[in-house]
Amino acid sequence: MNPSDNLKQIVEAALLAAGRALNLDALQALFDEMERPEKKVLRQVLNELAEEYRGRGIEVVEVASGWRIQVRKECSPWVSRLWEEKPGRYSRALMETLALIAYRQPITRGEIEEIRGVSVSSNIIRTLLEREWVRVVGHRDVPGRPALYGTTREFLDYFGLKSLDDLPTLAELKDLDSLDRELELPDPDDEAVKALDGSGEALAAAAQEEADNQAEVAASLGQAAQEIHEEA
Amino acid sequence: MNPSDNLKQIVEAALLAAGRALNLDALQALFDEMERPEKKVLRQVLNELAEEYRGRGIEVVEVASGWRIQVRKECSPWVSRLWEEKPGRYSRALMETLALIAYRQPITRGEIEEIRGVSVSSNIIRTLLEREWVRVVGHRDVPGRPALYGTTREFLDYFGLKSLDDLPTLAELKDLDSLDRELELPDPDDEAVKALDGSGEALAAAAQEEADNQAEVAASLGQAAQEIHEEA
Amino acid sequence: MSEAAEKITGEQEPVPQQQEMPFAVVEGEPQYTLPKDLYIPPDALEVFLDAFEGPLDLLLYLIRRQNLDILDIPLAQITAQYMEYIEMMRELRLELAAEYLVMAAMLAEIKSRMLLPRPQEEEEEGEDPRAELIRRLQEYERFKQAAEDLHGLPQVGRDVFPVQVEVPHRQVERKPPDVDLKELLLALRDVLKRADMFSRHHVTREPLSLRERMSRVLEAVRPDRFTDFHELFDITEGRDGVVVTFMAILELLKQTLIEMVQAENFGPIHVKAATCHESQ
Repeated sequence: MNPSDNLKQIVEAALLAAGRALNLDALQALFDEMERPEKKVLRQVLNELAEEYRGRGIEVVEVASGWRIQVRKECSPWVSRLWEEKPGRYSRALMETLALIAYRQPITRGEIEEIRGVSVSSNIIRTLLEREWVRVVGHRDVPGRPALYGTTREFLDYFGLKSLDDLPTLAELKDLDSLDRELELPDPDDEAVKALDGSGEALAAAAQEEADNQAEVAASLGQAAQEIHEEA
Repeated sequence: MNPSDNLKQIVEAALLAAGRALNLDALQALFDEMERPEKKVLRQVLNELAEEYRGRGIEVVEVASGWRIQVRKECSPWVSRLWEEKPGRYSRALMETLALIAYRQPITRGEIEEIRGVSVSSNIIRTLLEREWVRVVGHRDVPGRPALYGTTREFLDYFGLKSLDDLPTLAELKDLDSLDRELELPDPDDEAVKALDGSGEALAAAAQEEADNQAEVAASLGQAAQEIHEEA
Repeated sequence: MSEAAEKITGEQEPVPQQQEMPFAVVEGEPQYTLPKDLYIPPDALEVFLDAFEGPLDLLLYLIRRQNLDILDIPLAQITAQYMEYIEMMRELRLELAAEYLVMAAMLAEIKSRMLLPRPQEEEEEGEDPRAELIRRLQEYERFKQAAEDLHGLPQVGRDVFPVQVEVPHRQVERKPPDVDLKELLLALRDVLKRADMFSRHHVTREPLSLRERMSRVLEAVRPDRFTDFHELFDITEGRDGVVVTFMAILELLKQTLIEMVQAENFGPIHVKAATCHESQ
């Protein structure tokens, strides 16, 4: 390969391989004295390269320490993803905190700490707020007016839930087997029924009783609500 | 910037910026799900790039861990002057050991020594492991449970190979049948045999004696070798 | 029998007194001194210092130097030359790997077997004493070649160079971890187990939508101004939705998280978040 014929290729290759900017002296130093191109020739070559890169993903720029080839701004949103960090895992403490907020909302940090038996770091709360899975829904009217946390629509969307009722009840959670079964099958409504089916006579009876209670409460409240409705 | 219009620019910029080979999955991961190009489209783009780079100082090559852009061999005399230090040459012992691991994997150090006829220094194995060209892939189920070595993807990448199938073909062993034929005839070079053919009992006795000598020498040499070996 | 050989074999525990051994036996004559017309090229000593990768490599060199095929090894000649080299290395006090001596022994043994009239049974087996050596030489030569081929491949940093360009407008996002619903539920189960919450019946039966609604109502009301009671209901949700909202309001009242005010009988009901009783 004759360097004068392929000056442009050599300059391009050197700039790409160097991983840093090269000034004209550094580019000249690539060549033997006999074949060393003049600086104005190198400058010309660099301009030609810059011209050829028009409309490409890279560009030749002159910076303080010389010339370098870099990714064009237009491409950087995509190229930047090369360095996107692999998401890690959330800590157990965070998961427990999130679960308690989901099941016991509105709830204060102190109440979460009481149930978990350990303190909840501010980091965890901040992470959950930043992720927009929880939000402050109010303040408890006690000294210090601690924030009350609740879950968000984003939380439901992320976990593919229509409403919090799609989550298994605590009773179902207690039974590990039914939980496992439930999580393998997508339909939570069916599963809740199955869980009841599977847990024996006593539980079925208890559930029935509970259902009756709920129905009663609902009925009386319903009446109240009906009145409101009519009023509206 | 619309990614579908500028797919080639993005792919080129990513390969140049990554500083390592990128496979099709990694290239796809640069794009949002909605705009993600199919693998065959990416393959097409890579081929187009390779075509455009013809006659340039760089080239697109496919290696074991994906596609990468590298400075062409033709430019290396100039480009290599960017670095003061020249890359070290690897010793023949190291290259032979590496070749045996590449072609005969999985293989133990003892098996390498048997074929090479000399011991393999721990240094060589360590260097190969440190360079991540070889790794321990298991242990042979014999006394001592020696490590079995195999080559890595880094090995293939370093030598610009897509897979082990791309290794240069190993020479075939010559048929030993021709050796049997040769046996029918006395070895013309062997003076002793010639002498034996032409002479009587006395010569035969002399030959016998010579053979005995040789056997004794062999025995003592063997023992000496053994001692040196043990001493080492 | 040679003097040197006698000396070695005569000892109980033969010590390698190798400098007195014949370095070669040529046509039955042991040789003690290096012939002046040895086939050693002038730079051979240099070559010896670092060029050979063991006895097989040395033998290959000796064979190839004469343009011979491995299959036609002139054993006597090669053996003699091999011994000469070994002797020379010893004289130069080069550190001699044990493998070289083992090979010397092997060559001597093969040679002696070839000198012997082959017994009948061995003839039938048809095993050339050289066969094993030839096999090893061939095998070694293949990999010696393979190593050279490998060395000839383009190597990163020697023949080809990696490229790396800057991304000046790098915008790296940190992706949040993914969470599986199951992980969330398992975490809850564990924390509740620890807190023994399962034992509390009213907790286990509470519909979760009520709690969700409590959050929503609480968010809708402000501590600094009143919200119309009706605004808390979304009649498009239908009867069930209204009931749940109502229950949520009752529960919030019970927990004193909200306050309700009715200025006059049948007047509009107003709701606000519990007033601030700052202790500070």
